[in-house]
Amino acid sequence: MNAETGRPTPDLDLDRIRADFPILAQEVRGKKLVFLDSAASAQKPRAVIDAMVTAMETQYANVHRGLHWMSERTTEAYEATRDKIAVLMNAASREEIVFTHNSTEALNLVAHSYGRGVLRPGQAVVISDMEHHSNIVPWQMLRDAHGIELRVAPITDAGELDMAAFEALFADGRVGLVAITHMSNVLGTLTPAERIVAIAHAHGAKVLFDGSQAIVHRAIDVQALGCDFYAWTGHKLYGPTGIGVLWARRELLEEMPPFLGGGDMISSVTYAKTSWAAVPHKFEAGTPAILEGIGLGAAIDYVQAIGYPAIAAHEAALVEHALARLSAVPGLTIFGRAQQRGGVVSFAMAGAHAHDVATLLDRQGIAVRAGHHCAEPLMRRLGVDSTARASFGLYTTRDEIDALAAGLEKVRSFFA
Amino acid sequence: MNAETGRPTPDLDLDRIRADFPILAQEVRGKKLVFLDSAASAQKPRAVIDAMVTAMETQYANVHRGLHWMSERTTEAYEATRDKIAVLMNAASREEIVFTHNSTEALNLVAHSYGRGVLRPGQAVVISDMEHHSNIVPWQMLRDAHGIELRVAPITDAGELDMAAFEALFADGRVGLVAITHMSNVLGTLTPAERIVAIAHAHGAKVLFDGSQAIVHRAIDVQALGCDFYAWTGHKLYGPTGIGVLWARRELLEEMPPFLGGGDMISSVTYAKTSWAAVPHKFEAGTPAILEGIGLGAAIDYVQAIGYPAIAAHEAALVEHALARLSAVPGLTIFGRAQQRGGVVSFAMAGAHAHDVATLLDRQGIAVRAGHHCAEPLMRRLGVDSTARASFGLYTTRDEIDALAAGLEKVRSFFA
Amino acid sequence: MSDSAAGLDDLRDLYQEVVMDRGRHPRHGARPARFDVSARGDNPMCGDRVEVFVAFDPQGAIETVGFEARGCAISIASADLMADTVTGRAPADARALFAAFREMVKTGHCPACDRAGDAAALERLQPLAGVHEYPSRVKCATLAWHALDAALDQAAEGKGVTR
Amino acid sequence: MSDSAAGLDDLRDLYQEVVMDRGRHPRHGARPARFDVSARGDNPMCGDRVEVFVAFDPQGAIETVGFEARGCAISIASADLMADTVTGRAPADARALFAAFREMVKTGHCPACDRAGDAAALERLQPLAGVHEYPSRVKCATLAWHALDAALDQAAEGKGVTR
Ligand SMILES: Cc1ncc(COP(=O)(O)O)c(C=O)c1O
Ligand SMILES: Cc1ncc(COP(=O)(O)O)c(C=O)c1O
Repeated sequence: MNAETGRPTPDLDLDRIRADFPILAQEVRGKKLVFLDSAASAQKPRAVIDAMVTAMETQYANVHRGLHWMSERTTEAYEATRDKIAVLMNAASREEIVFTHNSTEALNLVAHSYGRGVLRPGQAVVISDMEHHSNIVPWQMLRDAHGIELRVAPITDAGELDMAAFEALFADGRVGLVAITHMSNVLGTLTPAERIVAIAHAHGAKVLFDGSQAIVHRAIDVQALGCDFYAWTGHKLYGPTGIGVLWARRELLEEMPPFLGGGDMISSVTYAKTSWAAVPHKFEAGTPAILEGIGLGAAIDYVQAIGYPAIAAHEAALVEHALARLSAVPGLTIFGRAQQRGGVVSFAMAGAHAHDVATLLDRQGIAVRAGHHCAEPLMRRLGVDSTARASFGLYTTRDEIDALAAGLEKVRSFFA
Repeated sequence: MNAETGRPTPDLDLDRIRADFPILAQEVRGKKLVFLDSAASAQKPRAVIDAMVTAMETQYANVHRGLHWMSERTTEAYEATRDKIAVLMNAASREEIVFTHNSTEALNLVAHSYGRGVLRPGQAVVISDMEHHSNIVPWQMLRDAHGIELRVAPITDAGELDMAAFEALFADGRVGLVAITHMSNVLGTLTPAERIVAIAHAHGAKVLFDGSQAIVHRAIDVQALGCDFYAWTGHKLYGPTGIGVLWARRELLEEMPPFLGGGDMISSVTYAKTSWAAVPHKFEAGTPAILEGIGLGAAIDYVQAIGYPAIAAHEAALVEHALARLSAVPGLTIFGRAQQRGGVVSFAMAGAHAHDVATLLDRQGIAVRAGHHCAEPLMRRLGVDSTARASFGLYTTRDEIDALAAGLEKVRSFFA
Repeated sequence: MSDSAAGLDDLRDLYQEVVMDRGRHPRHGARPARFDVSARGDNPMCGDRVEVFVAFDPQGAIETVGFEARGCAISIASADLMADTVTGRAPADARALFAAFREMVKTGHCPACDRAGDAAALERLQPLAGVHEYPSRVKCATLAWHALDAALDQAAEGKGVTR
Repeated sequence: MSDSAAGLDDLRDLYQEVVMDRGRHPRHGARPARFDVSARGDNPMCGDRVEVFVAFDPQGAIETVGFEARGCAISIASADLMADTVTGRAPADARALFAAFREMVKTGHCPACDRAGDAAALERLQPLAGVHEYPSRVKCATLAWHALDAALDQAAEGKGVTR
């Protein structure tokens, strides 16, 4: 049973799933690899590796403008991923899917094109106190270049968005955009997307979700969420590096000026005047990440075949187990106790620096991350310099969490 | 013997080289593939495929901030490519190598950060009449946003830069930057880089080369060229898509404001003020193209093992052969007769549209490109809407050029 | 055209006799002296361009179609065959034929063709069915049809040339 | 610390007894009452921070080194062992030792060590040699040394605290 929903948990065949990920059979420092750093970047299933290899070995060429067989086949395979993403996110059309380099570029694209092109100086952008730097710095740059005010919605001690304080930020009617995480990469908190959208829209503001973490753990239906922009990154969803996604409502994409200039994003070029290609190509300059797009398509197929209900249930069970096991380790503080959360748990050990904890776990083959997780303002809010973080993928097992708990016990007795 | 240099041609072992590229054994439409579209994107040797597969199967994790074994190994492999590039281009240091998405992003980075950050309204940027859109549109956007004047250096009927006219553009002392191709993707022309730099520097202007094509065909020594910026793209140099390179003098990188904001490019973040990481990381926001960087490293090793002298000699011989064979096809016009040129030949057939030519060649298994090649202003200069283009890689054979010539004869008799 | 001797048979699946012929010598390739509406189609990726001119008869059916084009054999042949087949049809019929034709050039077959009751017309357009093997050329084959569609839109909105 | 029972031997290659001890109870971990120059080292990626204070004797050799640090066991232990080993040395000697130490923590061995004639000092720094197996921790081990280097630069430029 799934503790959260009370419905029976769709079972993941973990043995089969783990066999799909060649790297999970590796040893590290003479120990079996226990990979608990998927929130930084997930491992890749054989299907993704094979899709990229097959493309390179049997049908590779540059896309879009080629009139020959290789180019046509590559274009088909690459553009098929756009369709898969439209289905994955329930976009109204494939034209709403823009390929980017990663989440960071997707967020910068909005900050640049919507920020400078549509927002007016004096308007405000709302972020939260638990953003990744990638959803802070672009807005600071917009603030400094374009006279936008940056407002920060606070979080509660449980690590949830403080909704009353959030709503209060809209009182003066100057908020033009909310740019906020859909799931914190440090606390695991899933933010209440529908309520955020309802409040923002009631005050005439658009909503951009940084879904870099959320889309790994939950089915995303942008039409149901009602948001205006949604950004994520392929390498966290079991796909290759080098490719990310921005979804945006078509009318917003139409309204926004282009971001980068170059090949593929134009309709015609003269020195005096250049006209832009139709969306989404207006935002896709230069040779795209072709092989990566093909790999991402395979990753989406893989995730869809397993299904988000099973993934979410599996991860909810893992988080529950992890919270129970880690709470039992003396001297361990766990950060964030949100009601709705995905597969990420941050913690600190009394008397041991997070870096030492991470290294001593690594020595046991257990990979966790330690540091500020690109969320320095959140660290300050939590009153720490850094945390250690364990994060889970669809291949993570209860045994691995037990190994983490046992590993932490060792570290503790080492430091005791 | 190499016709150009009079020195004996270092021999390429073409059979062995072709065996390194799995795709070259493919058939297309029932015919042996004759791939003459490498200037759009080159095919990938097994070494590149293997490097990416090995990374995904045995040592993958996100880079830079990871304290565990997988992350350390991945970081080493990825950063090793920066060293290889520094050697490849003879950069003064590895810190001068910035990873980008592709050439287009590299050129946009300079247009944005150097253009808006250092150039002043009223200054001029010089491009040439044979630029790729990726080296036109960013400067148009800069012109429109920042009040820069755009000047276009003309070319001669042979398809070479008109050096007298070029130099005349500097007369009023307002040129701040020359952004010019090092090799035309349509005409094959190699521009006289040292002379361009001498003239520009004499007038106080910096020089950016778009080396997307040149670096495939010639050894690039940025210190010998004396230029200030050099941009290129991995997928044309036998590497994966999704990764490009900007080299710039360190002091320029230090002087330039960052481009995109996010993770990895900061030193510390507070809401009030964010300070930037040291170069080159200041310009690398978000999770980089890790697997692609590793793949590009393998591509560079591959190219270096063969060596530029052999590659350049092989391609010079191919071009000579192609010009001779294609000149003998009645009704064929060849565009560009530059003295110094790389492995690209553009042509038109009397009475047949370039698209029909390309399709009829494709039907015979021969892949060429047809269209404006992202160089519409050059098409207007040549007085055509489009050309067909055959382009060569280090794996291209004389037989393939003969096949092209025979294929064109067929097309001609078909249209006759 | 000297043929099988040069081994050109392979090339015939797409470039059939009628395509070559119409591509070189279109029958409707001129701006008519009299027309009611006109519209342009552009394929920015290759520079192909066509302008289609339509005149209607008093009942509102298409009386004549002419075009001026710059482009490849396929786009010109397709424009010319289009002019042949839509002449005499009501605008709605012409659009239904476009839908069926588009499916044919995209997929190589056309389940809707019978339903459309346009078997004869599609038979005449059949020489272009081979385009589906060359996805990058589909836009060439449909360019004139898109322009026709736009011209019919204008007529429906009551715009057009006043005579 | 309860040891082999819990199977902790594996962890000892990096975290040797002396590292653990110095990391927890550094002997030089305070701002001295008197110093000539000071400098800070920051590791922005993890928030580690150290400030190193140096006093010189009349001959210009390093008389005392103290530090204030916030950080992991390795960075604090390294700062403390550094203070041990550089005391009594001329600045140039301290820098030579830094170069040798840096090579040791990067590569695990140090061909230059004999040449440096610092065998005894490097012997005392040896407990940190295991860091080379953990490249991401090299910065922790060298942080205080970089700060010392910066402090010596100041002294060389004649800057520093006036007493
Ligand atoms: C001369 C030249 N410049 C720039 C580019 C753009 O490269 P990319 O599409 O990889 O950004 C190309 C190739 O497309 C090119 O040939
Ligand atoms: C919440 C969140 N936002 C943004 C990012 C940035 O993603 P990327 O580095 O792929 O651009 C990450 C991950 O690094 C993240 O966890």
